[in-house]
Amino acid sequence: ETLKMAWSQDATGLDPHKQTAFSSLRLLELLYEPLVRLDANLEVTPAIAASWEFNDDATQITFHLDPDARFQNGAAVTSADVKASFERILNEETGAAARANFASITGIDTPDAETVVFTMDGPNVPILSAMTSANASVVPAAEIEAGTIGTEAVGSGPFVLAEWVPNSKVTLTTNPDWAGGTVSYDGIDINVLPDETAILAALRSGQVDFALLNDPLIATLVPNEASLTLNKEPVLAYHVLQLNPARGAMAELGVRQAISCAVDRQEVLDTALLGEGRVTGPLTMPAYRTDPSALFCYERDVEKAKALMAETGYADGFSATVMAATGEPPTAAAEAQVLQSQLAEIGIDLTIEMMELNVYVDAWLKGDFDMAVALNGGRDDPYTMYNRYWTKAGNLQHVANYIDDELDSLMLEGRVETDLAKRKEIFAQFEQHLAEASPWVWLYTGYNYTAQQNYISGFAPNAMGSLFGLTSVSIDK
Amino acid sequence: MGYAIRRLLVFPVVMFGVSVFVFVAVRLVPGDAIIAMLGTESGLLTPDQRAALAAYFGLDQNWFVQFWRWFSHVLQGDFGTSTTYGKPVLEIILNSFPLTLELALLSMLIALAIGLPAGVFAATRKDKPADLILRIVAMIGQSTPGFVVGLLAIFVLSVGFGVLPEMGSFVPITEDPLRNLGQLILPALTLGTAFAAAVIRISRAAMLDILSEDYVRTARSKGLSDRKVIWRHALPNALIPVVTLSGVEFGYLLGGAVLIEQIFALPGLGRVVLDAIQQRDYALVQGSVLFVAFNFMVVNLLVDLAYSALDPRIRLDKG
Amino acid sequence: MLRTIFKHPSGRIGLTIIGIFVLAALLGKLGITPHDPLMQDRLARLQGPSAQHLFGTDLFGRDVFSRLMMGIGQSFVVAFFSVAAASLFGTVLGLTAAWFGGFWDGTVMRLMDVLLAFPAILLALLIIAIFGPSGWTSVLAIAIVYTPIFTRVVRGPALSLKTRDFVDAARTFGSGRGYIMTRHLMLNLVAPLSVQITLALAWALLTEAGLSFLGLGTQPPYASLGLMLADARNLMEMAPWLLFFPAATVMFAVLGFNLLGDAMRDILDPKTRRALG
Amino acid sequence: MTGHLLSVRDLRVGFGKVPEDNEVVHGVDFDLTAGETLAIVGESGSGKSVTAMSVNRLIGYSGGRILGGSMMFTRSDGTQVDLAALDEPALEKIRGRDIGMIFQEPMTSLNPVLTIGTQIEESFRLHHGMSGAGARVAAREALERVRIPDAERRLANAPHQLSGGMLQRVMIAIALAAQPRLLIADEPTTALDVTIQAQIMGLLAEMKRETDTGLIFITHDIGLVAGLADRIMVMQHGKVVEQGAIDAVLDDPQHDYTKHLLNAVPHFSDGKSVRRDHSRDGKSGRALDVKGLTVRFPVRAGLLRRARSNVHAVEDVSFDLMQGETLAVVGESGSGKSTTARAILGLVNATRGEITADKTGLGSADKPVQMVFQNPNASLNPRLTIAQILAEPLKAVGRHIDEAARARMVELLERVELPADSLPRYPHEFSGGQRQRLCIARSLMLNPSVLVLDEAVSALDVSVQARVLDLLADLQREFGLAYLFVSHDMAVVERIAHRIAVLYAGQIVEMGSAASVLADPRHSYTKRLISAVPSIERRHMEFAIDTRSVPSLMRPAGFEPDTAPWVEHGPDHLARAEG
Ligand SMILES: Nc1ncnc2c1ncn2[C@@H]1O[C@H](COP(=O)(O)OP(=O)(O)OP(=O)(O)O)[C@@H](O)[C@H]1O
Ligand SMILES: Nc1ncnc2c1ncn2[C@@H]1O[C@H](COP(=O)(O)OP(=O)(O)OP(=O)(O)O)[C@@H](O)[C@H]1O
Ligand SMILES: [Mg+2]
Ligand SMILES: [Mg+2]
Repeated sequence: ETLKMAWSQDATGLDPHKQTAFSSLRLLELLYEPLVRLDANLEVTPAIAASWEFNDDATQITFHLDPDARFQNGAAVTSADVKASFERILNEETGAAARANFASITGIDTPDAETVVFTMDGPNVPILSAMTSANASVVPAAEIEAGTIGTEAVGSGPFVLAEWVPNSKVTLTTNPDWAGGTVSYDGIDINVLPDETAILAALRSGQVDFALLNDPLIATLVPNEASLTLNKEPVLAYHVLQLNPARGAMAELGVRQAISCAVDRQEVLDTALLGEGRVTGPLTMPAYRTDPSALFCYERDVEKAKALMAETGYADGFSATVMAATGEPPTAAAEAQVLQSQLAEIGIDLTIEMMELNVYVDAWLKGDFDMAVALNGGRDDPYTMYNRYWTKAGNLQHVANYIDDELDSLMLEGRVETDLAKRKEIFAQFEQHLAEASPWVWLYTGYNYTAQQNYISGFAPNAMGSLFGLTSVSIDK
Repeated sequence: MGYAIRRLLVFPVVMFGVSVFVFVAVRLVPGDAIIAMLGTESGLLTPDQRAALAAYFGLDQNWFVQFWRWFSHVLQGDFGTSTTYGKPVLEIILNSFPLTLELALLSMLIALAIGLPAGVFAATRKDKPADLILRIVAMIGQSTPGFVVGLLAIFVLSVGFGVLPEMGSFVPITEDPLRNLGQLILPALTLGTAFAAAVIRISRAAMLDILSEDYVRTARSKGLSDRKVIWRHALPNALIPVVTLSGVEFGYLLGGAVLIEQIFALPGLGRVVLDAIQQRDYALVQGSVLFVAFNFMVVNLLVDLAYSALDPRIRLDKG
Repeated sequence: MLRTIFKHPSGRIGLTIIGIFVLAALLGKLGITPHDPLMQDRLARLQGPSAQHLFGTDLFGRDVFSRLMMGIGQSFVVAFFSVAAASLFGTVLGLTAAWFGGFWDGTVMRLMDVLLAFPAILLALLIIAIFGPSGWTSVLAIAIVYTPIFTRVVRGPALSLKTRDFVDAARTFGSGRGYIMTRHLMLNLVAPLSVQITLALAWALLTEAGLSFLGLGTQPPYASLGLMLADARNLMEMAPWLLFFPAATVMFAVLGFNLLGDAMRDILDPKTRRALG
Repeated sequence: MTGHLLSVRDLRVGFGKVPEDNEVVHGVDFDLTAGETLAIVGESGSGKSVTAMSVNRLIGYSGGRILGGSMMFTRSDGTQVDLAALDEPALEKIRGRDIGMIFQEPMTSLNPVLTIGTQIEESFRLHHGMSGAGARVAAREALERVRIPDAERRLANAPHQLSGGMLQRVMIAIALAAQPRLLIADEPTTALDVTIQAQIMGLLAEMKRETDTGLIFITHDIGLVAGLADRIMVMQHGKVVEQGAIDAVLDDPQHDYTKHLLNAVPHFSDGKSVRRDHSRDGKSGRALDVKGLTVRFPVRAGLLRRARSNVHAVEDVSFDLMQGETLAVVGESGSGKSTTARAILGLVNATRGEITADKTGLGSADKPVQMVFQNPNASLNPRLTIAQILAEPLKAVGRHIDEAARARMVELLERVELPADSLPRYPHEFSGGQRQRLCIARSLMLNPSVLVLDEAVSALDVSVQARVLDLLADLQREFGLAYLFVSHDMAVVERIAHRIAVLYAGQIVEMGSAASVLADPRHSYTKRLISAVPSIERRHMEFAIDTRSVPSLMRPAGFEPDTAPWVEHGPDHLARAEG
């Protein structure tokens, strides 16, 4: 019995350390395992590591590996594999995506085959959450040696890659030796259907048991079908209008604030996503989330916006361009258009530039834009999520182009604080300040959608979008 | 024969042109393979990391060196390795080509099977109601965008009838001919009907021209029946423009019908190239464009040869 | 000329359709539409056709009818400019290739072979990726794709015109080649060219729609027929009118050009002209 | 009932949606007995073809309709049917089997994509129930019967591989395959050379002798009629104006139109009626001198398209041309006439030879030699007005179109008898003859001293032809022009030439004064050429069937042919010696 699954984007590679595309991560999470992973409630739970502990000043973390963990080639997962994997990530020649998150690691010790100790250059609590990423997966040391990471997929995860026909299908079989539990079916056949209307059609005709949907407009049609169930899970990724404070009028705090006041976040959400989501401030993770209405100008106030514009000398408005990526997210063009029409009310004349995703990313990374409609990924920890933008040393500071001492110091405080209540307080303050400085206009978070036939049960969605929940699914036709 | 060989001699020239062209064009597109792979995360790379990845993707040299490195391998039959899929480019192309080829053949077959008889029929009923109806249908068929037809077909079938051709993974005809046909019939119909419309119009026009030719009159003066005059004397001549049209169309189809492949989720050559461009998978883009261009030229050559087989007047050596 | 076309039955229908569309396009360009095509009305989102909104409204509450007028304008502009550019370059290249022959002919035709052998949609895709999507990039892309076709359309007849007696006659007087090329060749290429141009317009319209459909053409919030189709795709079930009206519009516009092209062929082709009497 | 094979009464035919309104044949009557040849003559558009095609009812396929009348046809079993009333299936049985047909254009009348063999076999299969090898053998025999050499191989050829003359013989073979009792030949030789025409006529005559076939023969060549027909029927404007036995009509025409036709048509009279208005007395200057003109076209073959051999189109041609003189260049198709003319104008590059034109004479120095082409339709750009066309030569030599230029245009138009208001009009608004006169006017714009006329009147209707020839003679007298007149029509040549040069396979084989060459040809080729020319005087000719083929002009690269020495036969009469 196999689970027939469909998604619209194929994976683009098999190297767990180098792939960052959602489509690749969704696949790699089923094949490889990190030391720890996030469960449905974003709590850190065991994966390869059965348990772990920080030392008192949070400069060292020790993992105890699950003795049953096996790679799909039969070899046991040992501390040597963990060490080799992290060394590979840290090696600059690898070009690993998550290296920056682990740059503070100064030593990896393997007292025995089942224990790994990471030493950091200072207190670092968020590193645990960074370890949950598929980009921190553990791969066999032998495969690293052989240089076959990326061409073969030998992980310790619940599924084994049987076949991958690019752009067409991925065939997975269940890994009988998986230490994490048992899967109640034999494997997954994943089909790539690039058009989401086709996915819906395939669901309707019963060709597909389970599907990943990106487009809220398509997802909202699923509940109309009696035989289908839609799972929607709020996600951490946030839709945002990024302003570039290094450009023209946006250098003015007043202008940025005016923009923030002129945007009706709920209306953008209602139009572009048909209301599928909720308005949010910068902090999207449930544990840190605050009531957004308390943030600066989250109630639309055009008069105030106009006043702010006038104060800064832009009573007559200005023109600027806003860039958005085609189809990424699928609602980007619609968002841009609603924003354009809202900002027109305070005299800002926006030109929309739709770009192919990689052209967009290229311009984004260069900070070469006035404004950008973006869907930025979220993390379960505010520091890991935002240090790249809102610390002075952040490596994407040149994209954000705005920093002040308060943001920087709040971030650094939050980084070393281990007490959850205190951290919440620090980051709430950070959020308030960020919303007021308005370098970006945070809009809302959407959902991750999966649709399934009614005979599928047991899927546990996850705010990170992981499909790991498929391991607990059962098929009762 | 000499003609075919001479035409083949032009192949390398054109192929070299295509190579240079695609090589430069694909590099002029902003964003590179590193960005395609790591997305915004590539902003976090250190300079050393970036250099390591550039070397990995073969982007570390200037264009001339890169070109030579690639082209000299191509000359040895090695099209390189796809940076996205980690497989040899040729393997990926040859995997997706059967589908494209089959789709092209099938839609041609449909187009000719519908178009030729209908065109001939319309010509023999010139200006009668049957002719008018066929002409209108053909006109409309030719004017409707294929992707709209495709979208509607999927929608109507899945909502109205709850059935749908199997989409996504593709079953080769050698494995399971029936399933294979089931997968391809709808897209082939979508492509084929638009093409059939063109065939109707061209064959009708050609037939009308030919029916007023002197040699048709000669055939009639021999006492041949109307049917024989049409099928034996007129049709072979009317085929000539149809062959030209089919050749051009077939050549294009072999390049992959991107939109139709997208809508019907067929992993054909068109999507391979589209995705390769999006992934900045240079080797794959270059390899598949070369492959498609080569096919196009071969098809063109075959059409010209078929042409001269059909029409002994055409002295290919003149070209 | 117009009158002759109007006498031809399919010419009449074609011309009428194109006439209506050109009128709509002009009004759309001048901004004379029932509603502002860019005006968003959140209270009127996704409404079906009604007296207020003849063709309904879209996701943003914009009037589809007005947007169609705007879209026709945009699509026609792209089609016209791209075909104009392609026919211009194609004519110059084809004409000079035919006239000078030899090395220049070889070079031009091989270059055209390269462009032809290059998969058309990919060529367009690459050009758009390089220059960024916009109406003008679409013009460039479509023009480059069509140039080889025009070059061939011109070169063939030009080669045979070159050997016609009136060209020989001109040579016996000592007429210059510039004069012969423009006077004797160009003037006589008008017929095949104008047929090809009308047909290419139909094609360009479809290509523009296809490119915009892939998100590679006209940029929002402006409308083009293909973009409207693309936007309608995911709303096909919720708001079928969003797909229906633009699709019908594309169909009719293409139909109009095709009919016109057919009529031109009949009228300009001496063979059928004889039959028409 | 009479013993007529075909008896047509009051045949009326119309075209179009309402054929009654567009009647083109208005009540034609004629009879034909077996073994008899009826010639139908008349000017273009008089309804000859329509009448013929009505007989086997092919007219329906070109949009015509029989509006009235009867066509009683006697079948082989003696029964009579009215062809006008038969339905299509019955007609299919009659066509081919009972009534065969041969058309004017052999090049287009055979299916280009089917082999000759297939097309001949078809008749045998259809009418004799043959199949396979039997049909093939029959087809070969049929080809042999029409004297096509190497018949076996020819069966596998496609039509384009055969010459026009051969194709017309194939057409005859096809028509004869079914042994029809009535054969209709619609201008079967108009598109062909005189020598080939003679072959075709010979074949038809032979066939008539052997079988008892009735023949309807359509032509506008009265000379041909005289040689072949038993009876003649003259048509004008869709009506029969005169018909009767051949001698009666030709010798004593009754109707005005018949008289006009007999007068207008140039007929050949063995050099008796040549022009005598110019003599080489040394008074007039030399207008053109051609010495050793040789033109070779490389034939490229092989992979590298190297010139392995040459077509020796023109070989060592020398002649001179005096002011006020006409030199006619004659010869069969492919003999190099046009190439010579074009080489003189510089339209093809001469391999060797010297061409000197007189620039000091009466003409302007700009372009002393001008040319008039065969087809007036093709040599006028259809998209230019007459004014633009006439201005072209002036512009080409860098002159402005001023009042003087305009005056010259008007003057020349008047001179060639075209209305002065023609200037803003387009060529298609003129008839063929008028267009040719336009071409002549254009060629005179630069005041040339020499006019090269390449088949300048061949495309014109006979009566129009006569007028253009008269015009040319007048212009010559008036301006002292020298003409190089290229033609294959001996009757026309006789009327316009002072001197004649006979070209054969690229070489001049005989040259001299027109009277002498035409009356007393010395070279065997010239003799053959002249004996093949039909004329009113030559009644009931014995057309000989001569299947000698033209020698190939293709020679390996580097080949230099010998030329036979000249032999003098009179004061102004040279011919090549023959081995
Ligand atoms: N298919 C047709 N449709 C309309 N009119 C026609 C058609 N065929 C012939 N005619 C007209 O009928 C008349 C007689 O034509 P026909 O071909 O019989 O002339 P003809 O005597 O054979 O001339 P020619 O010597 O040029 O062959 C002409 O006026 C011609 O225009
Ligand atoms: N451009 C060319 N290339 C090669 N061969 C040529 C070319 N032009 C003429 N010939 C050959 O030269 C020979 C003489 O041709 P030309 O046209 O001078 O004959 P012609 O006497 O005018 O015949 P016609 O009576 O048919 O006009 C022919 O064998 C012809 O095939
Ligand atoms: Mg006739
Ligand atoms: Mg000639």
